[in-house]
Amino acid sequence: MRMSKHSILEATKLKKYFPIQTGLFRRTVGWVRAVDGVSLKIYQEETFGVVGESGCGKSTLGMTLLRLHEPSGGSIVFQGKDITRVGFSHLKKLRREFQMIFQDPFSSLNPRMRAGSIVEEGLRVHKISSARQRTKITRELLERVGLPPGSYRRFPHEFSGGQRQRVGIARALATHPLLIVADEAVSALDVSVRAQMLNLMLDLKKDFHLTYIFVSHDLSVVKSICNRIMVMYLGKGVEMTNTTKLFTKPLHPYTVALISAVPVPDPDYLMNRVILDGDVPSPVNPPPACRFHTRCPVKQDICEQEEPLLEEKEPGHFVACHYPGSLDLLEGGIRQ
Amino acid sequence: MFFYIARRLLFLPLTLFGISLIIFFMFMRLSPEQRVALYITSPERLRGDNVERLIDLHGLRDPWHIQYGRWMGNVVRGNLGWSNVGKEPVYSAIMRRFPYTLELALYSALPIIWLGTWLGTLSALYHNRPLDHTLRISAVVGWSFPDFVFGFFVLMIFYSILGWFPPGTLGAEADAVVKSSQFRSFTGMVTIDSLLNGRLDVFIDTARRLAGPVLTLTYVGFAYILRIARSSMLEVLGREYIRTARSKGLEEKVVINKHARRNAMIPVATVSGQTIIALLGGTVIVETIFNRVGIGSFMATAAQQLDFASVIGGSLFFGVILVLGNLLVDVSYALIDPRVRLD
Amino acid sequence: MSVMDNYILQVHGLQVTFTDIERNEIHVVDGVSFSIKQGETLALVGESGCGKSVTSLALLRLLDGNGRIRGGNVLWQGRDILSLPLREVRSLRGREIAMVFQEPSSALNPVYTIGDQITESMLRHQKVSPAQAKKQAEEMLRLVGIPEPRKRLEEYPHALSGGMKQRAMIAMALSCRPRLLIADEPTTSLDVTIQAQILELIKELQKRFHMAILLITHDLGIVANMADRILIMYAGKVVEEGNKQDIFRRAAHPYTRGLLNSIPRMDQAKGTFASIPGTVPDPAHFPEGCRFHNRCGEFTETCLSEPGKIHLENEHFVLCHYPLGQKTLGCRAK
Amino acid sequence: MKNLALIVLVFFLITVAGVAFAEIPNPDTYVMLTIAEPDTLDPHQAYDVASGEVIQFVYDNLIAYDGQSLTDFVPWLAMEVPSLENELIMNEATTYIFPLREGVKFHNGNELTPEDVVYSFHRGILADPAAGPMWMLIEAIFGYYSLEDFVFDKTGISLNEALDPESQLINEEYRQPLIDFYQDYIQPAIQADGWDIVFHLSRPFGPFMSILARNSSWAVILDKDTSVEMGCWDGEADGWWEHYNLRKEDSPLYDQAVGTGPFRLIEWDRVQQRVTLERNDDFWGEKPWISTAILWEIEEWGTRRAMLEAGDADQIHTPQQYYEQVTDMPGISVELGDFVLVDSMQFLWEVGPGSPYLGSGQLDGNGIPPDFFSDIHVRRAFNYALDYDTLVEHALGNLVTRIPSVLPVGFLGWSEDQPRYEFDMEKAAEEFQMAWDGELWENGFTVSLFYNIGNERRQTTCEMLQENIESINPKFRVEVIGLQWPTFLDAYRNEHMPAFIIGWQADYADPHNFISTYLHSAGTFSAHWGEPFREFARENLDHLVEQAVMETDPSIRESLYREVQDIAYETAAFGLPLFQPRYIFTMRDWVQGWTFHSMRPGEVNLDQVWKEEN
Amino acid sequence: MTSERRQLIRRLFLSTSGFLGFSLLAFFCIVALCAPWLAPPPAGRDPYLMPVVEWSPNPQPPSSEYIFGVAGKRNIYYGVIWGTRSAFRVGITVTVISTMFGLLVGAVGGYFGKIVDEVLMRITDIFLAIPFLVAAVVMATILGPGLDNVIRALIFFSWMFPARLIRGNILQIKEEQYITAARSVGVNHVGIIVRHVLPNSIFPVLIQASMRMGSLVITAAALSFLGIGARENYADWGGLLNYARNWMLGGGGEVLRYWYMVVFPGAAMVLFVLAWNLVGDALRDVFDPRLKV
Repeated sequence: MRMSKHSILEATKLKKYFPIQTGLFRRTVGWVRAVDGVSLKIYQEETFGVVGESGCGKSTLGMTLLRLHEPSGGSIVFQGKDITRVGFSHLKKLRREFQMIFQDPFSSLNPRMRAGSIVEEGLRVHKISSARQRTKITRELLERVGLPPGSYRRFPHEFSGGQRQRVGIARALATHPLLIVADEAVSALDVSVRAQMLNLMLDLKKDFHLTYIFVSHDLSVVKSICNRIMVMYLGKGVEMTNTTKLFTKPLHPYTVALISAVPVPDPDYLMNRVILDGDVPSPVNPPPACRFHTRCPVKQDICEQEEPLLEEKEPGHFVACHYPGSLDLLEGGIRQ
Repeated sequence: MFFYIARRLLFLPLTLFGISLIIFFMFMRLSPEQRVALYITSPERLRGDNVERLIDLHGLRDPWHIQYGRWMGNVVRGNLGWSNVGKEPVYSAIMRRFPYTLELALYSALPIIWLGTWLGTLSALYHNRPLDHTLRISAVVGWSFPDFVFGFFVLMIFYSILGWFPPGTLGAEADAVVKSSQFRSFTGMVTIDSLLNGRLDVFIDTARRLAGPVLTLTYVGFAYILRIARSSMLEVLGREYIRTARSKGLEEKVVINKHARRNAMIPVATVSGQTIIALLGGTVIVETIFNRVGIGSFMATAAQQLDFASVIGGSLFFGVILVLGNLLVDVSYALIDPRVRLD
Repeated sequence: MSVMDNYILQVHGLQVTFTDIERNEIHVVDGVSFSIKQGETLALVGESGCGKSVTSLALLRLLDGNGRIRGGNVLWQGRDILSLPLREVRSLRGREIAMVFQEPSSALNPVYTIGDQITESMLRHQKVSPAQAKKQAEEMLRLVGIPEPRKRLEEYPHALSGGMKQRAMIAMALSCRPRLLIADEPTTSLDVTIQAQILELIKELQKRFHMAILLITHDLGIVANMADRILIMYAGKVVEEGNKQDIFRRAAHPYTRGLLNSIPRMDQAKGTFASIPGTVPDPAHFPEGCRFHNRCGEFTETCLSEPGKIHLENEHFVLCHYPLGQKTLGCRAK
Repeated sequence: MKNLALIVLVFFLITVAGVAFAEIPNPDTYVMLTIAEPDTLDPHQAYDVASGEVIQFVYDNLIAYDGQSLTDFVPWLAMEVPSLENELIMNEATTYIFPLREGVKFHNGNELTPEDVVYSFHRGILADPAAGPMWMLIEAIFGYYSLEDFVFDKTGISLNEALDPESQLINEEYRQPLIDFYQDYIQPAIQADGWDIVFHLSRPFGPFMSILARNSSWAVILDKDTSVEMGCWDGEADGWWEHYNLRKEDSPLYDQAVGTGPFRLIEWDRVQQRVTLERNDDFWGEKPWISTAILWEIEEWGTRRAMLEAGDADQIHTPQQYYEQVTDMPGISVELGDFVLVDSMQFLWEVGPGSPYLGSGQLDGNGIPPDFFSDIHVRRAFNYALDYDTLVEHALGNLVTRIPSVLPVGFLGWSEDQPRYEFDMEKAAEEFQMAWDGELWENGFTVSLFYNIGNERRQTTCEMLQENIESINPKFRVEVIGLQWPTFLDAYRNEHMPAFIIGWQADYADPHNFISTYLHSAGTFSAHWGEPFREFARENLDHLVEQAVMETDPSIRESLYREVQDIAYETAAFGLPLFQPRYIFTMRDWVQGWTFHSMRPGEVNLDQVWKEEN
Repeated sequence: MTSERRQLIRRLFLSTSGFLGFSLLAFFCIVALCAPWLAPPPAGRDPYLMPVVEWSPNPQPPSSEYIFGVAGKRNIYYGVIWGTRSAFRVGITVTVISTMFGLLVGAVGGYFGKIVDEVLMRITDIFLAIPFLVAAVVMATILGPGLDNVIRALIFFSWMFPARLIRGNILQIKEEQYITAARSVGVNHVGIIVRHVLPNSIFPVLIQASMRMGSLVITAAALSFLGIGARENYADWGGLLNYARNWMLGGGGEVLRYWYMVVFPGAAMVLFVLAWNLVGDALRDVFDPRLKV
């Protein structure tokens, strides 16, 4: 895999807290720490995966990176420029450069707009080309993402789920962005269609020289298309490395549990499942120190007292754990 | 919950202040001559500089902020002013009329809610069948009837022809009983007080007079509840937990009455609460037609005669009722539906 | 038909139609047949709109409003559920056949406590006092791994997490010790780690109660993990039926193959995916003839006619004019 | 749910079951349904029919009208009616003496004394509430229109400015002059001489006796002790101003009444809008038949009517336009009578500045100039254009009596053969042609005629004028506009309406009350008709009006009033004289002893009626 | 037009209530449009002011000349015909303007949230806290009689209802992903409200508007009934009913003697209101997503 080492997006200690307001004067009494100090670097033309369970903050992270949420702390640098606090007009220009593909093909398309207008909207807003030209570009784009001719004038409800997602992809591509955040882009699709979509995204990546941030809960999907992956747990990145390493030699016990929990469609595959106890704690009051300690099968005393930092334990392999590698993926047992 | 209530109550003065400002500025559009017309009721009073003297006496020519300040000052001292329409202080004028309106609203709410819910549920259970269509159309027809037209039909049939439901609040004799010293007032609502006092004759008299307005309000009003009950029931019937209940092998009666109805009644309960509140402010026409004492007809008369003190006092009173009533509805909503948390 | 006695449930030629707003009849389930043995897990696999959920609901005549069963029979221990009086069907529901649904948060009635909802079916089907029922319910909750069961009994569904709700649903379904559990996508709305917990739980309980499970899912990973036998549904029809090995190793229907190939797999390297072209058909417009013909790589003119059911081996059936060869698919067992 | 159904059913049965009434329900109670409840029960504040209706039966006056007469009086609380003959009127009719009846008791048992009478009049005059009735006595006795004018004229102090909102003196300097004012002018004017009450008028005043007669609430007798106890003026010179011009709600007599009259006040229920009176069994005169009287405001005509029909009411107020509805009601008797109310259309010789009702404000067909009606031909043309016969007979069902001028039928100066304009479209056209030097005929005009909303009689009149005038010349446009009373009042006060119909109800039975109101340059109405009219009046009318009121000889007074009316006719000075409406008195036919008096406030003589089946 | 839309419209017209409602509405439209031919006004007069046809104040039963009878010196038929226009005018003007204003307030509040929303909603609450009819009575009295003033008063006190509704809808729609999507391509606030939010929240508002249309006509009539509505003799059903008000219980032994005074204008009004309510009902059935099968 050829990979240029230019970073396109860099986030440092990025935070996004949502206030919890209550009481007489709607004072903020607490925060939902959806993203709590995440640092990452994304290189040009790579596919970066963010995985985690629901509520871990992965979608918020994606949105915050694109300034669809205002970050509560930290900084975002896009192509060398700090965009953490840029104003609306500047941001509007930037919006051409990074785009998003959404999860739900039903709610992500305005039901009262024709597919053509939806895709064209970005062009229109950024006043790219003439009206006639825009229509032409849009028609081509719709064709490129594999939609039948005549789609331009159709409404979203006239498409199947997969086709809608193609419209969503066309919309994201319209302004020729550099970076696309795909938030659970294929989760809602049927298995047979999901594969088509992943293929399409890979094709487009090549054609348009795209960089993807691929947010998903589905490890198998992430594994199959990402170069590097970050695993998130309760608003924090707990492990980040390239795909092969992550799946062959995960260091964080959570990653191990996560990988082992995914059912493999092979009747002979021997499962060594690490079944975690309990539920994901609430991000309002995350457990102190290591946030995973309440469910960790290899927890030690220090885990309750000190927060492990995301450190480069091996070259290119970051992990936030006091005892990295103590849980083995293949045997599911504790490695002494 | 506590904070929710406290917060809402905190906004009450603000709301009242806003109401007073709106009404005040509406009245300020009027010339002093127009506003003094309340006291100049006949041409004979136009003599000499009477109009000017009255304007002076009531300070109607002062700058608006002085007039507002004066009014506010009185309110702060607990004095809502003099109601020329009620012929007594605004506060007592309202307080003495309110029980009658409350009584009417409550008795009307009863059949409105009961009929509306029952027929609405029926309609939902017979979705798209003739019964459903019949019920809905007849409800919409009722909903489309102006209350004054229907009220007159009721008077025509039930008083003029049948002699059953006389107009008014209380007959002279019953009134004398109520005013006598032996009659103890507990609630101010004659139907209840008369029973508590064991005076069935008074109860019958007042109940007969209530029947007409109640009938009118019921026919004109039950459609709304019916519609809510119907669509809410339909929605609930399509919910998964209904399927769960069926999959447990429960009898259809249990499924409908226990699992569906309780959930379907949540929006109905809210709307019912709002209906009672709306009825309190919506009895104007019916009270006028049936010549009933009440705050609605009082307010309408006051408004027509441009009695500033009564209008603003009454509006503030309604403001309080509305805010507290809605608060009550919200709180009870939270009690019915365990999912709702007020904060 | 093989040994009758072993099968607790037999479905023959089930036909279900729905009426749409325009009053057109839509055949969502078209001649589905299968049977379930005592204690086994039968997986009903398919993509959205293929009719798998409708099939499961039709078994207990739970279709609502505009769904109609137009044909076939469902034999529960020899008696046809479809022709029984509804009263008797009701006494089957929950007692002999129980169900678990996909979305625990909407399948539980929000205004009644967990305890209330669990005891309800016990009180309906068993001669127990409310106090006994409550005790049993507590026991059930403990069994499904809910901590502090006594406290949970008094709680409303919204106070529980998704995983806990699904556990409660399972406790509810199993409270009368049914002989068949119909689990309709029981873990789809849950996170992977929770999904793993629930699947383990179901397996464990199945052993414990020795019940049969009809597992409805679209996730072949779960199927590989749980099922004994597998039914693949496509567009209202069962296109392939067989045991786990038959399906995963020797899939004969092009659709089954396509499906298997298009899953991104944890145990495979990345790259492009073999996908099935086209889209999942809408129930209102199922294609004529072989319903897969417009997406099938092996399409010929013959496919425009209805294919017949072909018996390949043992219990391996396929509905295809040109079943794929019995070459074993890639096996990389570890 | 089932219980609820049961409750509803029981409720229904009970209500339905309670139906039955006797032949004459409550034979001792008289229920009169009115359209207004009293404004106040303080006799010195009350100036409306509903209040007067109660006050006349609770309190007593010194004298009363003799039967139906408007000019003859009989003794009431006074033992004798003063006259020149019995020398109780003296000093060129400036001194009136009323010997007081003895042994009369107030409702609370107090004895009536001369002091009470003097106190009553003093209190009223000193109170002179804004827009109250006391101007009548002040004018009659002192020749001023208000106490304020009186005080200012004598002391140079303006009461309004000398008093703060709490009616306290702003400056102590004013105290002594005001005390002196009372002692110098008010006290001597009305005095008790033993059991004689003596009034000293500043000049002869023809209507004086009518102002005092029964039915005039402002001249009733209060009980001093009780009043002082309640918190009224204490009768002392010092501090009288604290009771001057009170708001009506601040008067202690607002809702209480202790008099000597045939009925005592039981209750004024302001919620039910109902006054309940009870027979005064200690009444000094002829005691009423009925024991209880209920005066009940029911605004809705249909309800009133239905209650009468059902026998729940004995008498109801009937608006003219519903006459047809009561004429053939079984068990109902209907009487007609003329109250002294006069409707007329008034023209403003000059409309005040800023009027929004002039259209273009020019004689261009789209409006009128402000002084449109200052042209005598316009006024005459309007007079000719009204088809009185059709109006009276057809549109108003003979429920009005046409009057030639401003005086009600039977008043001194009223005459059947007073010249009047007759309906004549040709003459109307002629006059229009002459008006404004022909310019009017050439260009046309658009004029608005106004009435107060709710008065169908006046509305119909306007509409008839509209029909007729528009038919004279297609360029003539007439709009008929009804205004709500507050707006009407505003427009009236600001002299915005070029022509409008309004009525005047007699305060007392004397022509002065009408002539001065309509035809004096300072009259209540006429002062608002613009400077051109006032000028005209000052030159031609004022001296006649002033002379007439001071004249004691009725025949001279009559000729003076005839002269005034003639001038008004010639010049069509004040607009269109219209009519005196007739009242419809609707009662059950079991009502006996009902009689009519045109000056009586209210519609029933409660002290004389009884109920008995014919 | 797509087939789905065509189906939608077919369902709208073919449902019992939709069919009834739309036919009634069409009938009223025709009457309103053809008023000058159905009931020719006297030349040169304002056609909305019912001309006097009879000087007697007594009502007259239907005759060949006045087929609905005479009330208040006016031809009831004339009033009913021209009153159709008044009803449309009141209903449509008030509904359109108050809905527009309500949309603005609701949209701004709902979309921007926080303090803007708080302030706007508090103001809305204040207006809602004054009972509608009382508020309308006060305002109409202050402005004086006249249909225009009635319209003003009704607008002034009815914009809150659509505002509330639209705000609720927007709060819901704001959570939809296509809003985020629009933001992500750089659409500004106005664009989002106008192109994305409003088109998707407009249907409930339309349904409400059609329902409100009926109740507004009733309220306007109630104002006329209280004597503060349209000017006297203005062709307006409420005014005609107001004539009837004092005759309904009249008629000696025959209670129904003056039936024509109520029946014709009353029927016109009930049917008109019914038409809008039925249309609203049908719209709701078709568009209410909760009731989709």
